[in-house]
Amino acid sequence: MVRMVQRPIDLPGLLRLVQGGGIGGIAVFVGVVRDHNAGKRVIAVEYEAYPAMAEKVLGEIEAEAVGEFGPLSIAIEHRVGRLEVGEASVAIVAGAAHRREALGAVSHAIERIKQAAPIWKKEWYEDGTQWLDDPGLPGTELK
Amino acid sequence: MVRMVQRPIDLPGLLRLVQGGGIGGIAVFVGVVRDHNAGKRVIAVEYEAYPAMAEKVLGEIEAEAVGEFGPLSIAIEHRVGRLEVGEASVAIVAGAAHRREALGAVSHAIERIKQAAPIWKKEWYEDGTQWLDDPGLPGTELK
Amino acid sequence: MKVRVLLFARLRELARSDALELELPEGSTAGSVWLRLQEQVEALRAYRRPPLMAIDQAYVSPDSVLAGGEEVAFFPPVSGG
Amino acid sequence: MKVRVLLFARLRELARSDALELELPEGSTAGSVWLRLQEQVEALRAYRRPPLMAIDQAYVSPDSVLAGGEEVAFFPPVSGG
Repeated sequence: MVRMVQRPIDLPGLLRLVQGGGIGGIAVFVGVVRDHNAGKRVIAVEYEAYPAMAEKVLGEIEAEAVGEFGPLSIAIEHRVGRLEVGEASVAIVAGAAHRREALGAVSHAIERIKQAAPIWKKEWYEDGTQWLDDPGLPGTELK
Repeated sequence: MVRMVQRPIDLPGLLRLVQGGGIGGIAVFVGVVRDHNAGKRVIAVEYEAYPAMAEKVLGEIEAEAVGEFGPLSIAIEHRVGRLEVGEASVAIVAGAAHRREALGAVSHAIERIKQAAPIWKKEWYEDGTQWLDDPGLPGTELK
Repeated sequence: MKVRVLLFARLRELARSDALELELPEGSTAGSVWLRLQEQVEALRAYRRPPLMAIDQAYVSPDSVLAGGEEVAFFPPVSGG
Repeated sequence: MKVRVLLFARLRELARSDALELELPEGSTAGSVWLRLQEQVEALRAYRRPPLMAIDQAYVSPDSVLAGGEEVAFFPPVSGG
């Protein structure tokens, strides 16, 4: 199950989705907005997505995780819009019979999300904003 | 923070403990009572602990995780007593600036808990009970 | 033939537009759509490296040929998670 | 000298007791306490391999020497998590 959402991440709801009698371990990763990045104080971030493609890519990432780590129940939710420091941007929850599969699936999924999901982050500072897409680009200076 | 408890695992409370402005990722592992083990249908489990030593060992495991994965905020809760299928026996929550440290700390901690924490599990089946300490022991047959 | 073009993040901001329709010659590729866009939308010329490209929500390389009717998206390196 | 002995899990059940006081000769080791226990509590003889041992909540090997007053625990391989 994958969901792009415009409201706070629903971790209890995700945890309910991966439960079941055969589950012996549940692993979770939650990405959180940090108050600093690359030496600058961050006051908020804004996530933009290509929603239809993001859901497709997240679904592929779930399928990859099952292919690599075996039978498991996995759910991913990514938030878009403006988030304050301390708010969750993404949550991945995986339930499996054994701990290694659950933890492996979650680690794999967050790496792949960062590589491939069509989602972009803009950081808000006290003195401007900046996309984090590519620091080498012209026009990357603070606006 | 480590806690041996006789009530349901308080995951929201653990998550609150590892929050803070410098946290960019939170990883979680929750161990759950599975409905089967080694081909037998499990109806419940009972965890017994040596509480004073268990809290000491869990504290050492937290310190090890910080030593190995760097600055992080970590909390562990392990439940004792009788648990039904689907209930959580243990939760480890780690918050760090970056995802790899948080996930690494949680993976490390659950492996070490299984190796070293003085806690024992007895499974309840439809036809008896069994300690999971050592299948080769005399007296391991169902009682 | 026609395609629908979507722009995201920095490219959307540069172009001041998130979607447009383009009329293209037969045999156009995803890469040629990008060049056409840069001709039509001057602000996009500031973005000098090849963007990521997707046809109908799947990543493609610039030489992927279009049949017409697709949704073609251009965007910077991703930074979600 | 005296020590307080704690038993857990299968050992507690075999002995039908979770704690007892033992009077020991000076120079006793954790391992010798286990042998003494098996003499006193016949049911523990069924447990034929060396148990895990802790003195004052820290793992020790059987040759660890006691000074008196410690809490000495014996238990099977752990299975928590």
